[in-house]
Amino acid sequence: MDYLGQQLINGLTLGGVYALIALGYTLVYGVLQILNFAHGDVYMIGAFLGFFAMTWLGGPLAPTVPVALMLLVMFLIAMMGTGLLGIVIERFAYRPLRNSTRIAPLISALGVSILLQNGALLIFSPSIRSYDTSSYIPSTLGFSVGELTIDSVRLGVLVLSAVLMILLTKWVNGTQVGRAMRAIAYDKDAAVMMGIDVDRVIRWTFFVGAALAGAAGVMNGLLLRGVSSGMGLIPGLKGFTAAVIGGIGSVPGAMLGGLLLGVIESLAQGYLSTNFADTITFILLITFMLFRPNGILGRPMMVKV
Amino acid sequence: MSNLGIGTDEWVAQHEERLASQSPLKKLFARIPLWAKWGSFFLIAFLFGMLSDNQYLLRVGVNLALFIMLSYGLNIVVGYAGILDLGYVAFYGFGAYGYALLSSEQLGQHWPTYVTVPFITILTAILGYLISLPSRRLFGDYLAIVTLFFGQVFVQLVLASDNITFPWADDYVDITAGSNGIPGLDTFNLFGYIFDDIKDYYWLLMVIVLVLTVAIHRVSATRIGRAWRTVREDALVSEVMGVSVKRVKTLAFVAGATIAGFAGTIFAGMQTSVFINGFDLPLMVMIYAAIILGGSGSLAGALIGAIIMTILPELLRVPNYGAILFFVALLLTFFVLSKKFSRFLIYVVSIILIGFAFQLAMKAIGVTQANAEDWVVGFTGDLLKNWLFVPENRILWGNFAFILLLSLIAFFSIAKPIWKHVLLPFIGFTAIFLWEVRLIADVSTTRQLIIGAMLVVLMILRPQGLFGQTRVEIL
Amino acid sequence: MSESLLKMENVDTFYGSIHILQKVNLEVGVGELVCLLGGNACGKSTTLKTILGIVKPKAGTITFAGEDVTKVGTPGRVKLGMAVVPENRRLFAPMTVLENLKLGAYVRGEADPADLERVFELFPKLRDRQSQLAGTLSGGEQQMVAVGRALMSRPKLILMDEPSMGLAPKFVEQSFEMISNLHKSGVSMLVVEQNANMALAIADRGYVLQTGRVVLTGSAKELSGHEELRKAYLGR
Amino acid sequence: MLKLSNISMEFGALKTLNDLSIELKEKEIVSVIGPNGAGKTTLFNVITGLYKPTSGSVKLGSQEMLGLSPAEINRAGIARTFQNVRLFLNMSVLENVMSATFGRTRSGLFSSALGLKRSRKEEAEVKEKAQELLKFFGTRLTGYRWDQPAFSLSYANRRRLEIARALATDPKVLLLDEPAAGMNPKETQEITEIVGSLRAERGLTILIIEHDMHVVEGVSDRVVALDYGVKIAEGDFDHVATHPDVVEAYLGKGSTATK
Amino acid sequence: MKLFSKLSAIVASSALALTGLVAIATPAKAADCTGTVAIMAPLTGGVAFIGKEQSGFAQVAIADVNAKNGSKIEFKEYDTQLDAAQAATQAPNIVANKSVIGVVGPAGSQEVLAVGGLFGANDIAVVSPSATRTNLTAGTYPSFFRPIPNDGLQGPGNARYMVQTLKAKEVAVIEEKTAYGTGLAKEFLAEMKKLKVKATNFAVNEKNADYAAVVTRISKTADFVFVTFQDAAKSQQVAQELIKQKKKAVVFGSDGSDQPTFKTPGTYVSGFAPDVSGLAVAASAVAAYKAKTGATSITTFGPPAYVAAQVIAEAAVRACAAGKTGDRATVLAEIKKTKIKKTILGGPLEFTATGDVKGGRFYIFQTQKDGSRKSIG
Repeated sequence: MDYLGQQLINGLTLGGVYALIALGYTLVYGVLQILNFAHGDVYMIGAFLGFFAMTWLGGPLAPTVPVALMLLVMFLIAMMGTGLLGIVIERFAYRPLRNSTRIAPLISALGVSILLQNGALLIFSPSIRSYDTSSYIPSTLGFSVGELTIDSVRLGVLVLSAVLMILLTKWVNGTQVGRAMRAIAYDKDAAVMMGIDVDRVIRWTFFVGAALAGAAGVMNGLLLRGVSSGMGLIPGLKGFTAAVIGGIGSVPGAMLGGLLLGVIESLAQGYLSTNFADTITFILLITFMLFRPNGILGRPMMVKV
Repeated sequence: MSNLGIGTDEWVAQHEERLASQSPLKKLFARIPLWAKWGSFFLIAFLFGMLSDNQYLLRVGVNLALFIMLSYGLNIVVGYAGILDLGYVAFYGFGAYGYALLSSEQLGQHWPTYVTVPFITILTAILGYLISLPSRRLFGDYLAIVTLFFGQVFVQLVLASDNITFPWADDYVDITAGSNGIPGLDTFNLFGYIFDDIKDYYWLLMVIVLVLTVAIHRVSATRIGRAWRTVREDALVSEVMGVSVKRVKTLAFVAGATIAGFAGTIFAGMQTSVFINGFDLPLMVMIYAAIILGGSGSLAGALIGAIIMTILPELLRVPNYGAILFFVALLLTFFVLSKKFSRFLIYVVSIILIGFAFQLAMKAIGVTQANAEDWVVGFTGDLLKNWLFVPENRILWGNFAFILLLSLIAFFSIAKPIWKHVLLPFIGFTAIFLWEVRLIADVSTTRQLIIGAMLVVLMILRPQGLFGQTRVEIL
Repeated sequence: MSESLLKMENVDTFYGSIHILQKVNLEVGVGELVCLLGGNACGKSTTLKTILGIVKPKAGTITFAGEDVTKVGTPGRVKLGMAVVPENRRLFAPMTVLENLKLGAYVRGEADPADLERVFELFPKLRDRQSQLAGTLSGGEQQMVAVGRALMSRPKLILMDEPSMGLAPKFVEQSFEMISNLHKSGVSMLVVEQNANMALAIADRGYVLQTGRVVLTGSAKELSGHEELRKAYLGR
Repeated sequence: MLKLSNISMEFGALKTLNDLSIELKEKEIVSVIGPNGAGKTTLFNVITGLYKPTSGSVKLGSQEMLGLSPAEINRAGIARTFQNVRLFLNMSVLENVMSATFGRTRSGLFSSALGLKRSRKEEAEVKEKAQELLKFFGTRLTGYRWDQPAFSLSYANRRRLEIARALATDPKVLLLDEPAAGMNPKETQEITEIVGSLRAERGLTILIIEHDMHVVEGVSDRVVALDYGVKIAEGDFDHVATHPDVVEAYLGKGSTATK
Repeated sequence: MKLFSKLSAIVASSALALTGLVAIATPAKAADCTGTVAIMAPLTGGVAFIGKEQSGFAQVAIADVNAKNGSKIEFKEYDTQLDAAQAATQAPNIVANKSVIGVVGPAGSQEVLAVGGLFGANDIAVVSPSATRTNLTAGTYPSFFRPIPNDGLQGPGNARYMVQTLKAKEVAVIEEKTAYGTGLAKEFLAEMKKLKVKATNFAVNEKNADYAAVVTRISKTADFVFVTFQDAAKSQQVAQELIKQKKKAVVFGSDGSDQPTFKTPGTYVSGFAPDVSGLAVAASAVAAYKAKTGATSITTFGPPAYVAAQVIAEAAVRACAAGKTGDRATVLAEIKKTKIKKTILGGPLEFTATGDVKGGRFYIFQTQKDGSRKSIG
């Protein structure tokens, strides 16, 4: 039972990170029906920004400001930075393609991904950076329930991703911009006719999606440490996977998808062979997709004739 | 009042106008017969094979031919039938690993080539069929993700299958050698003719590509090809119009898989080793880029896309080619943006002046200059070394230039027209500075940056791809 | 004609290199109901898009409510008082009736409860259905939501794109009745229609568009009597 | 020819078709009218196999259609057009029509790839057939138009092309879903004539959904009126058009104005 | 007219570019001792950090040799992205480049397998700074050398140290599924079997990011976790996660973990230099590398590349002295005779007949409380 509990916690925290990335995919997809494959690299940039904020606020071994404030600033800088990056990417790589086929932005996104990755390689140098927080967030900080240990960083990540997700849901459902976003998602031309400034709403969408990826990047750093220019590919893919199994375009779906994916991965590694864990995860996901072809919360595609 | 033309067909009335609006180059190109365009490609390929003994170029040629096969195959699946298959490259890997397992010491098998290749190709076709079965239930992005999973399952399975432990056995079983890959494969041996030279593969592949080109061209223009395209356009209507959509989709999927598997066997024979990381997402991405750049759904596009994605990265390994590309692109951009020749000249002169001003300013504030030997790479560096002031701490300056350039471009995009004229020369100078100081010295990263930028720019300029038709899509 | 509300002067619009609208002049006065007639692909919807600012003209000026709006974007024009009831209504089907109405007031920020009240007074049926998804309404009710949505921004001018298209005769009738009532209540309107008979029956004036040119204009009465138009558009 | 008996169709709690029976005799033209949402298009979807009805049967001649795939139903001899015109927009006009011969042709992947004589001959026949069908619509869809992508056609021409495409499947029964929608009175009249000649020249049995009463009056042997999935009237045009339930639910009080 | 002026401008600018191209085609003035060292490394892609660092260090080495001997040896980068197929494509390109006298790289063992034969046939020396698979020096590739010990030395060596000196009773292994990680783990496990100590292997994907699930699996009684990552941040993560989950096992990293980011007190790491941090001989090279590339830290992949390039460049200088400038066979023969008293890795370097380091050995360090490393064996 403890073992299962521990693995579930492992899975849920990892899933929280996936979910935040998935939300960016889902938001953008929901509005523009394009797969923003550069999203994983935005996440990478977020991780770097968080890292630099951390080193700036005091060497890794001697924080010069309170830890809580430092964490806050790290998240703020990373989220603002990636949010702006999201806006720039949208402006240059996607807006000119808004009325073309669906597959063109895919390639444009690919180009952006290559640019970001190698740009980061150039500017940040190839060194792998490490979030070295062990001296002021002790590894032993946290609490235990019987044999079960929940450390502080994992708990923080879990809580923060939950908070961000709740805020996002509120934003999408309760505000004018959120409503406009859904309207654009359903019928962009009609939304234009309502006087909705589509450019502005899409900018917001990209800002929020990218900022969430930035937050995920910092979380990843705090949780798993290593930061390098090539780190975006796999989490990007996982985020995409989470978004699709949740039902792409659905905000709560992305959250569920992310958590589900994290838990499946953890359990596959924890109970079955680590060697075959990825194979098993993917086969489980395929089976799942075959039985629920539209994801957990995706609306079934209406046959409109 | 009588010739109001009320009730006449509008498009008929505009037909002439539309014809006239075509560019003369386009018209000229349209007049060259199809066979001549294709013929010239194969003629060049033939002459190259006859004349060249450069192992490297031949190897690039072989890579290109394999890539063409892959993009042809993917073009059937994605371009014609509109199935977004993100696991396509697994079939290539399956073919290669299939050949490897039957032609190496890994399992101690050494089957004759004329058995292995057809056997593995047919096996890939069957695999393609099996995978298409569950995929029939799915559409669009959901199908994409499931195929992506299939591709990943292949990769993970190969990686993991070097260490299979059974409950009843003490030792583990090694089938695929995992991340170690399988070296020392038999090269092709067709009835005693041993393919011991890269040229053998070159000729073999040339024939295959030629045959495939003709075959795919024929199929795409006739019944099956049409059916594929109707499925792409609107599967539901296609079904209602009597097309057995599931069968036709499966056929496309299997045809693509078969070509990829076949290409895989040839690749393995040529390379005489297989490693799993060559069959993962990066290659997948490159094939997609090729067919979409070329124009999804166009055979010529698949070919041209493959050429771009194979040749360009090789060319860009040489700093000077990169420099030519960079400066020509820069000049062209300025030319297009300036619209008038006189304004273009003003820009160029301004950039030159900014260079000198920068030099003076830097010297005035006492920044030490870097030794020319440290940074001059290629002929442009030689040309510019007296004009361009390069400070000593190049890396740092380069990074700042990089960020400055990005910000300038961002400002440019939202600036008022007058400010644009002011900004442009500064953008130009910063770009040149960045190029000389940082980019040209780091060819490999620059190469990737150029490819990335090219993908974005090409898509923006021609979203339908070079040879693609303008398309409309109804969601 | 009364004071001018909307005025297009010598407007030229292109799609790529194809010249769609050629020197179009069109005017809608305050309180007027003007209809725009024409066959398929004659530029009717392009005219509408040009008025709304979705398509930018290459030459010519558009004046609305006394301001030159040629360079103003769609949101700006809607803010100035244009609203549209699009072809096929184009409701946001997966959103509720209330949300649809609120979106109509997008340019005004959050919707004014008084505006909502006015729409519900006009279409009492919608009040009971406000939390129903718009996609599940019947054809006639959808038309009400579409018109109500347009009213939410307190428009000076309502643009109607093919209000009769694809509707059962009964709904067509209701639709035109609704237009006529709105007009009587003082709203200016521009109605784009294929169904020339019905449109001319309720309009004050009309324009006939052909291959992107205004070929005929006049009062509704004059147009109904025009011989060639009769033959081409009005059937028997 | 086509016999629908006791068809019911439910989407969850919603009954879109309720115990509906319609029979078409050979070469008969029957119109289906009814307010938006009455279940007319659902009826077409049931006949062409896109929806599986909750109960009932659809028979073409003596053959049961229910349970067959849409493609099989099409090959049995039922073709249709769509309310919101669904062409293969990025294919040429000619290809749109040629593609619909799929069910009536044989050549496979290999014979096409090898360019066998059999396949080339078939291709030539298909092409000729398509051109001939397009000529049916006069000059509107001929000449240079053949090679134009379908998206470049005007709305009315798209409707015509859709009919040509349906004809290329060699149907016995043709289902037309609002063929005159979005057309002006003159074009509407043209369509009315075309529908008539389809029966006269090609011997088709036609089921048609239409809101335009001119068309309905002009072509129909019989009219069926639906409301909420229930047949509320059936008979010749005058009978149905004056039926009080139809006037109430569909035509409205001033129905003469529409006419 | 407008079109014409545009075209003419384009033609003019391309002509300008072409003249430049022709200008560089004329060879540079011949100096006394020339030659090109090719660097094959993953300069872009997922593990670009490896290639960038190797290339940077190799360039520093060549500059150092040139400065010392007045030679004009150049270098040229070939990006392989750690992909055997790309390496195989570039290999004939390198062979065709007559000025190439030797290759630093390729980085991965699988790449050596793909290109070793061709280079051997053309007498081009291949000195890989990071291909450690044991069978590469089985005699198949006559021109292959490596300045670092192979897996056959490190894996079993670490195993023996763990069991004999540290008295391990039970060990867990995290095998990263890369050519490097798998090879090393196999050697280690085989030795453990010989030593009859219980060793549980967890093979994990290279792309795996979170090791919490694996750590949870590690038995509470295990004494050590042997990890074969190429990125020390992962080893650090495992070490921290072990503490968080209150497991007693201690991480023992292979040389891939020998980077400053792996610094949990009490952990062990093996490396091929006696003491990496503060190695006097390496200081200037490291400083030069950092200045050149702007990198902030170094890994274990860089310094061996310095040595590899140094070996080739110095051999080339000796070949020049013998009057055989740029002769591949002579350079190859000279490399075999390499004898460096103290490389920047801290030890002497000579090659065995098959190209391995003569008397190569590994050193083992333990991380202290203050994060510094103490050499213990």
